[in-house]
Amino acid sequence: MATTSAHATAAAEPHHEPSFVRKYIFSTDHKVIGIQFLFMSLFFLLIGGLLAGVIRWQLGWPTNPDMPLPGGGLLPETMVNQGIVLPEFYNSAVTMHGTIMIFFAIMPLLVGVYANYLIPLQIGAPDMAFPKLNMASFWTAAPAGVIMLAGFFVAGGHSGAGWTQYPPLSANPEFSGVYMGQQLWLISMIVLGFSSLMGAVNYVTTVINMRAPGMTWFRLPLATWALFVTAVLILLAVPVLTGALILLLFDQTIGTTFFSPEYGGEPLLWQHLFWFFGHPEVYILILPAMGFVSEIIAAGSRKPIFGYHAMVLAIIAIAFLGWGVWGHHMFQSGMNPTLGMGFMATTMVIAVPSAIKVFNWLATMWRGDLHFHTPMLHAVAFVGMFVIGGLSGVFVASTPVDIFLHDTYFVVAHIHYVLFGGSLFALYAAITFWYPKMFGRMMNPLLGKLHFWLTVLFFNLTFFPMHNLGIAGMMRRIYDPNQYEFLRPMQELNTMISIAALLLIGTQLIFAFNFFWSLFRGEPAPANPWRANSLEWAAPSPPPHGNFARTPVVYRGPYEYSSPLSVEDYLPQDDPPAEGPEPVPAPATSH
Amino acid sequence: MTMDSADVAVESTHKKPNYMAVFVGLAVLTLVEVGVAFLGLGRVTTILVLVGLAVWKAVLVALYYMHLRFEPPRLIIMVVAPLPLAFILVLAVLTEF
Amino acid sequence: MDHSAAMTLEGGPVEPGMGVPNLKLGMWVFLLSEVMFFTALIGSYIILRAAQPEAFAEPGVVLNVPLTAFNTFLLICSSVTMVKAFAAIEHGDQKGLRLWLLATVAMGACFLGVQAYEYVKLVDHGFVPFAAGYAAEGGALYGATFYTMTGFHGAHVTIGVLALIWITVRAFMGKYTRASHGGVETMGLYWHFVDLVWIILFTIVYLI
Amino acid sequence: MPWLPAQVSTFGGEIDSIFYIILVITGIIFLLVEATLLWFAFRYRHREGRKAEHIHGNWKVEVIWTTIPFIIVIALGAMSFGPWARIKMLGRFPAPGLEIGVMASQFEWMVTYPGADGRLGTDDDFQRRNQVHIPVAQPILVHLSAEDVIHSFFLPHFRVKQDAVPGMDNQVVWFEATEPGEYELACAELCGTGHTRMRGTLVVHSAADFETWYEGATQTAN
Ligand code: HEA
Ligand code: HEA
Ligand code: CUA
Ligand SMILES: [Cu+2]
Repeated sequence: MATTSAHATAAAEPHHEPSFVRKYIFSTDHKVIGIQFLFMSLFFLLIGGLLAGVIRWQLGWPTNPDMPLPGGGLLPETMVNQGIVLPEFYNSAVTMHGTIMIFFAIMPLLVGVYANYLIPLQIGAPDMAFPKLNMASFWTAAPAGVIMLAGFFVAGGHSGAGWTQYPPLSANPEFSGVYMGQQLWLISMIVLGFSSLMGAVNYVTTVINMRAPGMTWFRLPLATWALFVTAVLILLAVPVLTGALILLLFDQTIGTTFFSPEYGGEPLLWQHLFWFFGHPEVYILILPAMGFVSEIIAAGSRKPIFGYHAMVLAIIAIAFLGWGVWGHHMFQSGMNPTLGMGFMATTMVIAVPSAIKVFNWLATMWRGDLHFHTPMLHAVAFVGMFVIGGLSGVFVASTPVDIFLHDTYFVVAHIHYVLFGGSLFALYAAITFWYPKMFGRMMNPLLGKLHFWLTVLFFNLTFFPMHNLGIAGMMRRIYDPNQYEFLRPMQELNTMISIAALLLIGTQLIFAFNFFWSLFRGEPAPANPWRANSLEWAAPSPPPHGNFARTPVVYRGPYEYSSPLSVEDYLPQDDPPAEGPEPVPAPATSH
Repeated sequence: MTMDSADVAVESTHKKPNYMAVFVGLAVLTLVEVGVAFLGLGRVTTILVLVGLAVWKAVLVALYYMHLRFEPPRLIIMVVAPLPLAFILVLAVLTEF
Repeated sequence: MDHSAAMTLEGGPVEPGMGVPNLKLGMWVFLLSEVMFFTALIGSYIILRAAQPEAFAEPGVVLNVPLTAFNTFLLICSSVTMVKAFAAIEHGDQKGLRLWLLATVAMGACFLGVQAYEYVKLVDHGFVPFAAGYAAEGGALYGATFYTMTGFHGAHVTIGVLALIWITVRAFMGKYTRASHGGVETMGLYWHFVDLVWIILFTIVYLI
Repeated sequence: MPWLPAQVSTFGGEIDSIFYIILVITGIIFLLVEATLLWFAFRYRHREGRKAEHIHGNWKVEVIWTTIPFIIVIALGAMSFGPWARIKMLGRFPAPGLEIGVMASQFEWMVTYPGADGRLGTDDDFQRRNQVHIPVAQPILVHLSAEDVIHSFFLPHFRVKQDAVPGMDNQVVWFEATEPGEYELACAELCGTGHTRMRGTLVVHSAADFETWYEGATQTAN
């Protein structure tokens, strides 16, 4: 093992103890920033989960005075009246559940946390290319979150136009009754876009320019590959959203009419711009997850990842094809149906690289030596559930079938299988996997497994039946399905789903407890608890400022598990080869 | 790790382009553009010619002022990579209207 | 730390990195995202114009083309002075660097001045971004797209001028040398990009 | 478990059969993948003395498992083209037996029927709020529009869904009922606070019934 020395600094500056503020609040250390993002996005995950609770409460017992919303009394009467969720608040709850989960929970968890934390460690760099910019990225995201939350407290309530914000509903307060909330939503998203952008510039530059000697492109761990490609997607997709948001904000505030038809604006233009960003966005939300899962399945199987090059190519193919499919969200929107055909074709094709990834994960497990620790459980469950979400995507990709399934709960089921079954399960895997590295303590494995099994159970009980609701025609974003006769027979199932969902939300408290309890009481973690190969495990847990005592030198790919060359069943990337010429170590510093 | 350390990297020793010549080219092209716009060549021709001239100017700026001509090929590839995306977006949506 | 030291590992030379300094690479990466940002704005304009041709006026009817042609010329001049400043410091010519930078700042500021004058004149003619009170030829979309595109370009110029002032101050403090002038080069990339966007905008918005 | 609502339009059957084909294909893939996953998880779980095999991959199998899904998805796409074109492409619409206008607004459907002259847009047109009446076995052409925000014209039993976009006046939908009866018209696009109650009724009459209703309606309209 290369480095476990106690005081380590590869940075050129003399080491002096920084003040508390510099160390934990305005820190430029990529690890501290990653952890800041972690706490922030877990907080938002909780908020998003609570909003899901509101949604499910209403749908389980619609407008039922005998089942007042627990805690509803704490909310103002413009949201919840005598325990009954009002339709305005329901729309805000759905909108904000989607917005918060996607932009303030999952995206920062995947990218803000792990691109920051992992990239420098996995490529053997002391920090990001632009540490100050990195700090600015977090300190832009945090105010964006505050602005977003502020929307709940202004007169008129928060935006209720769905996370997709289709104008004219979102453009004109006359139609929605929402004034300030809508504007705060837009401003917050613009600010958040800047944060993402600063992050992305940093990640791309860092991966290109700061790799340790020997860390060639095809020796990068798949997590870093995925995060790199994700950063490129963010870089190119987010500015398009920012542009569109600005136009919408002008429509809202100064009376332009880009998207409002009275003066010639085009509502569909928004949808094109939004989904041109939006579809790459959903791959932003899955690619890092796929990267983490690749790391964890390889380490958990004690086997090299099957088809490393194919995996890399698949990541690139998904990212590339992802730009040409946005219209599949607009098949029924009034978009030219011929264009729809083209989008159907590209959408179908994009299933192929995902197939490659799924089969390679399976092949990695084949003839392995599977250790089912908590991260591995989550990673394997990811594969199982991402497949369900992906396959339901194929239904809606078929234009005629989408005529019926569009904007029904079938799509809601699809979303949650890819985003919860996919991204969030991968995140639970990642959090439990890298927790020892981040905090120097192990999470409790028993609680971890309990959380895992209950989550798998309740997750599937909640979301699998939603496919049926959609197939039976239940629309999304409706406050009270019982208004429709053909939906009334489904109330029982809806109630069942709600009970499962509430149990699911409750189960997450086990995770929260485990997370905080282990911070203080967890067993101290060794440098490499999972006996994994990539460079982050060569640094101490937690790694000091500057990460490595000496710039690591990389001799091989990241997945040399059970190699015949080693006695152990793993072979770290920086372990010098037993024989052959001793490579020249890099100069620790050039000036 | 400081950013300045990178500055030390030795500049590649390429021949300096004639910046003034590029400038004159840009100025002349601008004049031609304004002329073409009011020549009354017909809508489609005018648009094609003007777009062609604008792209020509943009390429001049990128190649010489931004030194793209003298950068490593991988940087050039990286830089032109997003352009197809821009085209896909605009062209696909244009078929709509 | 410097990773540029050539290494020989397992036979072949292994040198990660683009061969371009971080700062410059970072600027290029950032400019890629700017391309997509302006794509959203300019693309919207193209699409709206194709969808509602009657909402837009012929070139020269509302907008003052000669004035803006002059402004375009100013920006082109500022690009050449910028690149001259860079060429100067590449040869260690401090005086040249300072003078050319000052010239660039001056012309950038002039560009903004002319744009402000143009806006005032246009608003006087009832060419405003919002639908209420729009009184010029074409329709409200014309004003909205015009001000959004040129406005965001103007914002980029403003940021550029402020950054240039900072660079100029540093130049007068003697912070750039023949060996180390990444700041000037990176600033130049941004400035030329802003010029490049204007070249496209001028053609599409004023001439077509 | 809730399932597809009864199907009463001429093209609904086509949509359903594509749905079932995809269901069978993805169902098989689903079972195979999940079964393999569980089998591997069980078969290769850690046991004392087990060592994983050091296998890096195999390009041959990569090609196989790239090609097969590719062929499947292309087939699914190809299968979907025809029905999509028949249902949504203007040029392929059948000659209408009845043309009506539907204007969506917050939160109602205003249905315009041609008067005695059988043409829309003339003085004798008459309107019904949230009530669509149509004859069975006749292609119906609906001119969709929206007044304020986007709504979506959703007839679950007919497998019809089309957004009504304000400012777009050329939206048309067609369908043909195979069964008389009373069905529901839903709004499928979030359109504001009242989205949930933007419900209409669609009554499919037998040919004779429709004549009677139409007579009556034109009488009261004038
Ligand atoms: C992480 C996020 C994520 C991911 C990865 C995906 C992946 C996919 N999505 Fe999904 N999607 C969303 C998030 C995501 N989606 C969201 C949030 C929405 C709703 C937005 C809204 O309106 O609010 C949405 C909506 C959505 C729609 C619009 C539905 C509608 O509104 O009518 C469509 C339509 O084509 C679609 C398709 C697909 C397809 C084809 C994939 C493919 O990439 C899936 C590929 C994967 C597989 C197919 C499984 C693995 C493969 C195999 C096991 C091999 C064998 C398979 C075959 C041969 C088929 N998605
Ligand atoms: C990643 C994204 C994500 C996640 C995780 C979820 C999670 C859940 N969602 Fe979903 N949902 C969306 C994204 C997501 N959702 C989107 C994009 C939409 C569309 C919005 C729109 O239409 O505009 C949507 C819409 C949506 C609807 C449709 C509403 C409608 O159309 O009317 C429903 C209804 O049941 C629903 C339910 C749920 C439930 C019960 C959960 C549960 O799984 C929630 C479980 C709870 C948690 C995951 C939180 C627990 C976390 C903690 C306790 C953290 C603790 C840790 C520490 C503090 C250390 N969601
Ligand atoms: Cu109208 Cu929803
Ligand atoms: Cu999509």
